Amino acid sequence: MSEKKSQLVIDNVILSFGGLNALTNVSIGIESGAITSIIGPNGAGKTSLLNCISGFYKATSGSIKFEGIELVGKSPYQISKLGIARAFQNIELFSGLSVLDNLMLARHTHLKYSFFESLFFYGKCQNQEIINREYVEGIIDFMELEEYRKAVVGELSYGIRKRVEMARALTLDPKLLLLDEPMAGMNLGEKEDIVRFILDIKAERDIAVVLIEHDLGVVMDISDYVYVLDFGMKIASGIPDVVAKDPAVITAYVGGESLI
Amino acid sequence: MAYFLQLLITGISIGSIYALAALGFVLIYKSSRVINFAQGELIAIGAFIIYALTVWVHIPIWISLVITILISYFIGLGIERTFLRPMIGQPIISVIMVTIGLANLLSGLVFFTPFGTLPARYPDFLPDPIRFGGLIIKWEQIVGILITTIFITILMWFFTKSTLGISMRAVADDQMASLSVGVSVKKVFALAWATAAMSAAAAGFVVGSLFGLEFGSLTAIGLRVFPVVVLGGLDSIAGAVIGGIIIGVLEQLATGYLDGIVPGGGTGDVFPFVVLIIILLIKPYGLFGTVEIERV
Amino acid sequence: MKKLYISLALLAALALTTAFAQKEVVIGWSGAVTGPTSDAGKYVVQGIEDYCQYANDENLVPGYTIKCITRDDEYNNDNTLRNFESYLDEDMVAFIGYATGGSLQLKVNTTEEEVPLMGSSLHIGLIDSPDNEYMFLPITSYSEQVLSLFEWIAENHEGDGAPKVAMFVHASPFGRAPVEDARLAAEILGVEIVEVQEATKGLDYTAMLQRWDNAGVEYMIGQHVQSPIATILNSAKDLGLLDKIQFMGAHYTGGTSLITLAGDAAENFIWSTSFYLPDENQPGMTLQRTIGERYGRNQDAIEETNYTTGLLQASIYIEAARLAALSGDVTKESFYSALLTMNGDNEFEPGFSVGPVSFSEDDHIGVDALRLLQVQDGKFVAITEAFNSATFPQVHPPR
Amino acid sequence: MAINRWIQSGNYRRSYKEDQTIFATFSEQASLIVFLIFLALVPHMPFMNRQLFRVVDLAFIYTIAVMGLNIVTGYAGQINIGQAAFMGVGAYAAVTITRDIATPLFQFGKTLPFWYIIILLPLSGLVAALVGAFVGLPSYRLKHLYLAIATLAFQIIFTWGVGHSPFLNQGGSIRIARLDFFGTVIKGSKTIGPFFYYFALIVLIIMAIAMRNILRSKYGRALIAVRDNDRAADAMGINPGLTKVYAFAISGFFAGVAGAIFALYNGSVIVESFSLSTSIDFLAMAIVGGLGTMVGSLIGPSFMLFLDPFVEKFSGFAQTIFPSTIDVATAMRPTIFGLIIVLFLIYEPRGLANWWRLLRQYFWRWPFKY
Repeated sequence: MSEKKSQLVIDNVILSFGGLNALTNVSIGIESGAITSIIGPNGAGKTSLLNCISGFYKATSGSIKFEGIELVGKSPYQISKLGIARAFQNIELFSGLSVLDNLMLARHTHLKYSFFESLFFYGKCQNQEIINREYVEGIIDFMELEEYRKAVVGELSYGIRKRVEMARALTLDPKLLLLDEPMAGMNLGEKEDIVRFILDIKAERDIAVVLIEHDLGVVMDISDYVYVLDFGMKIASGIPDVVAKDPAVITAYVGGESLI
Repeated sequence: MAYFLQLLITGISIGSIYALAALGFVLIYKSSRVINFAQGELIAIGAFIIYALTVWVHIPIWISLVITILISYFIGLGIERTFLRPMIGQPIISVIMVTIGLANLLSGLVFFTPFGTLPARYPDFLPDPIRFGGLIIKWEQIVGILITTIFITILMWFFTKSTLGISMRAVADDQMASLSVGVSVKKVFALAWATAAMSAAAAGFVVGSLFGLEFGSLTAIGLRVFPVVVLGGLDSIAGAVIGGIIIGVLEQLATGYLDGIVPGGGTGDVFPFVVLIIILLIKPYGLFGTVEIERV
Repeated sequence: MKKLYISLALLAALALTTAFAQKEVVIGWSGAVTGPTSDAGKYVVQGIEDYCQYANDENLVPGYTIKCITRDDEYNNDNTLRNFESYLDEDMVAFIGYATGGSLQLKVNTTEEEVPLMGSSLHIGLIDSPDNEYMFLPITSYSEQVLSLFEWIAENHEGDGAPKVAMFVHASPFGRAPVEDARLAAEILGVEIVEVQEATKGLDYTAMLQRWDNAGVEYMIGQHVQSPIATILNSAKDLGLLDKIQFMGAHYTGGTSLITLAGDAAENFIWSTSFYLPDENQPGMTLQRTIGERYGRNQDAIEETNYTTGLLQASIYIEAARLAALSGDVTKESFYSALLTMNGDNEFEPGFSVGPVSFSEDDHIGVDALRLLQVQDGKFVAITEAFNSATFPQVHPPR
Repeated sequence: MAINRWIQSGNYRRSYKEDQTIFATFSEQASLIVFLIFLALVPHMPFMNRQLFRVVDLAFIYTIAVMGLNIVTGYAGQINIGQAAFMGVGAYAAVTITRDIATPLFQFGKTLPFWYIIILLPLSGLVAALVGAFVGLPSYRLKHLYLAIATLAFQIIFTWGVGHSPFLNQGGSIRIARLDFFGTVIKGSKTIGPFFYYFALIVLIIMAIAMRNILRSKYGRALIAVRDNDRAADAMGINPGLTKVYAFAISGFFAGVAGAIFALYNGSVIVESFSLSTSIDFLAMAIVGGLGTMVGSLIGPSFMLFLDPFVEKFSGFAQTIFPSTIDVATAMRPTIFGLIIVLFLIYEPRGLANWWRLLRQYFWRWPFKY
């Protein structure tokens, strides 16, 4: 794949914690409108990489460019405003709020009214709230969360919360969606739902998806491109069929999960 | 020069009191992330029990000290069991506010005893101050520094050698992981409070023997602990000790040199808190505090 | 028939109660029975309650019952104001204040409500304009007390050069009250104020004392309460400074408690006050003992200077009530004018203090004279006759 | 079936706009109006005396400050141990602006005109808001509990600073003139009590509406987001540092307005009114009312202030049981207030507001039991 066309370019990123490298010279390109998967054994640095992209960690060196804009040194909220959304591995919802409020929060930057207008909650402020509420309702329909709309998130089941987490990332109206193990701990039926959502996201909304997932079956099925990390280093990349046969990848997984 | 040295000596001796008080504070924070606003009241209660045992029951003061430290152990356990244990699982800020309520409650209870208004002193139990070259060192100051040293040595030994101590460190590092290897987190919290009460009682003894037992001044130390722990780092035992001594010395130097310049003086009261703000702005996790890395 | 008897009996009862119902004079007090400074406040309130009881028992104001309402305010202004308002609901004729801060804040209210306030605070600013018509001080102000100490220094100073004085004051309006006047007086008297130190919440006074020693301070004047002064004296003793620095203080620094707290470190301490001491053979002190014993106070209270404060405050108001009763009904208007006529023949001599109590339009200070006392062999002994500070009117002309 | 907007049961909303309403039913709206009418009539009740006016007026003023505290502590999750100091900033701003700027500029005599007060309140609020934002600044770098310590430091530095500032009369009382309400000078407790009852109540209602609106807008949601999960908030495009800073600013504004009314009410300002213990009292009021609830900040202060005289009476009674050497009155207040804080946190962490919620739900479900 040509790196020039890439939406997100990760170039020679090193991330170290007190001398210990979590990521070493990782270079990755992510194409717009495609599903890119990052796989690797536990502790390979997948989540660290996502953290670097979304700004929770600051890469020690190297550069991460999104549509030509340097992300290293930016805070998560700034990166989120550029159009990168993130669904977390360990659900990071606002557990005291309803599903609706969780999603409305993701519209924060899209709600264009000033603090003083909010004091009166009339006119522009009210209209903005209604317009964005309609958008959120669209996402609720899309992610099939209608019945949970007013439920407090903390009281929902794990599978539903995972789905809310994804819905919230989607509500940000991103150009790039980072999904960190969206299917972890789910049963087969729930996994199928999520896979369907991911494919729909790509097809209907034209959003590029970066997927971290342990279920290699799913990864090989839906990914357009796969990167493999081990011990913080990129050991392989390519279309799923090529990666699956890569000897380096097989070695990395021996003793861990078997390939397919 | 003698003046400076004298300020230094007083500063170190006051600093060692702060260190003792901060020690318990840090232990509680380290194990449960709770900021304890009742540390000052614990100090006062310890100091009063020693007085009661010495003056009313006529037990020699050193034995009173030991007995009081033992009693404080149970006071700490009791407080944890009654007020903190029901709060496990609640948001941290609620737990912190429980300690604010606890501070109120304890000071109320103190007023049910004669100590609320009684400005008392321990009977003299140490010889006259040592004087040389214009310097005056009180025995109480030496005793204070000694007690702090002993306390810290025991704690250091406890944390590195004993199983319980190691499990406390484990809990401080990672509560979930410790639970999974069978460490009782509840026991560790209880122990943290017990130790905090014990070190507070020791601090109370030193304050009492140096400056008398006035409830207001004793509880005021509870507030001085904040600059100390912010300087040292909220979760560092070494930080509590070094921070305590630095704040003690700074406070004395401020009183010694700035009060003459600033109209009205009283800079010793506010200087530690100015230091606190500056540290928060330039080195938020203190000298020895752990910079928190967040996992998402 | 039965009904008639009952109604007659009822009528009689009604008539009896009206005939014997004494009219009430309500005096309100709000102060710190608890909280900061309560070690003084709790004796003040005992003094007030006891004197009221005494006045009723002895029928000092014929035809009237004195009702002294005392409530704790924990040294909190909001509580003081609340208590003040609640006493207004009970038709209070006069208010006894306590804290300096609260009394300063009440100045506006006294003018608006036309209720006199006299309290434990001796801040001269209380009776300065504006809003000073209803403000009174029972005895000489802090300023005058401190100035009298400056005068003593100027007179008794030995050695060359200007005497060097450090002031140690409470970090509040109470402590700061005499500072301005002291600075002016020091200039007139040729005394040098090296520094004015506000009390810290810190524990240790050695740094302060040594700084003073380095600066050549020879006198310390305290405007605070007893316990920190005692701590300073003890530290000074440890540092061997008792011979180098003469320690002195205004009204609230002295008294028996100081000697109890400081022990022999209190020796030579000089105290400026208008009060007699419990061990002096004065009519007021005999009365204090009688009242204290009659109402079951313990020895501590009977010998407390602040108990005297309470007795004096209550006695002044009750005397004013008596004067008002002589010329008609006791209302807040008649009470106030009676208070202002407490001079000349009407001068009041309760015997608690070194001079008679007198008030007039221009004079809102009750006892105008004061004495200096010094601790000698563990007892306060008068070292001057009763006098007035000569410098005070110069630096603080009546406004 | 026709929709009955008077009861909650079976009542469905048909547009998103309807869903934004504060009141679920007309009955709630109606009961609020009845309650407000009741509040408006209270000053004319025969039982109202000066002391009660004092308690109620102060409750209204404190409620404004506690609403602010609830925004920063209850909603944004930042412990603030310096709310009394912020209130002090507002009070001193009101007094000094009047003394040094307005009086020379507008040639005020012995009284202040009412229009000036209308300007003075938000102005004092703004000054306190600026100071609040400044104190909140460390939150750009700090997380968790360090900010609580910063507010404590601010409280202590404030008290010390005022005490050492001749400009502020070293904390001694500074007068502010009484106001002239269209020809009536508001002075003496007979008029001050009722006037400030209405005045503080109206300001309180305006502030409460503003707070309600903030809370249902994106700015309010952002506060809760930062409290619940500041990492996720960050990922949602919300700047957590800025959010905390403006939470402190809003909180400061509320405290500042409360402080200005407090100054006008007392006719003078003295530093002792804004001590650490007042700050802790505010926290207690917020906790007892219910942190993070609108109703809580309205109930808490009144509850605590009305409780106070009862504690006083009760300790008088308790003194007769205890030996006279023990000062029961001193002991009672902190003990009871401490106990209330602790018990509420342990057994009813959602505060009195939760009782209110349960009551409300009962009516919601009416006529059904559940």
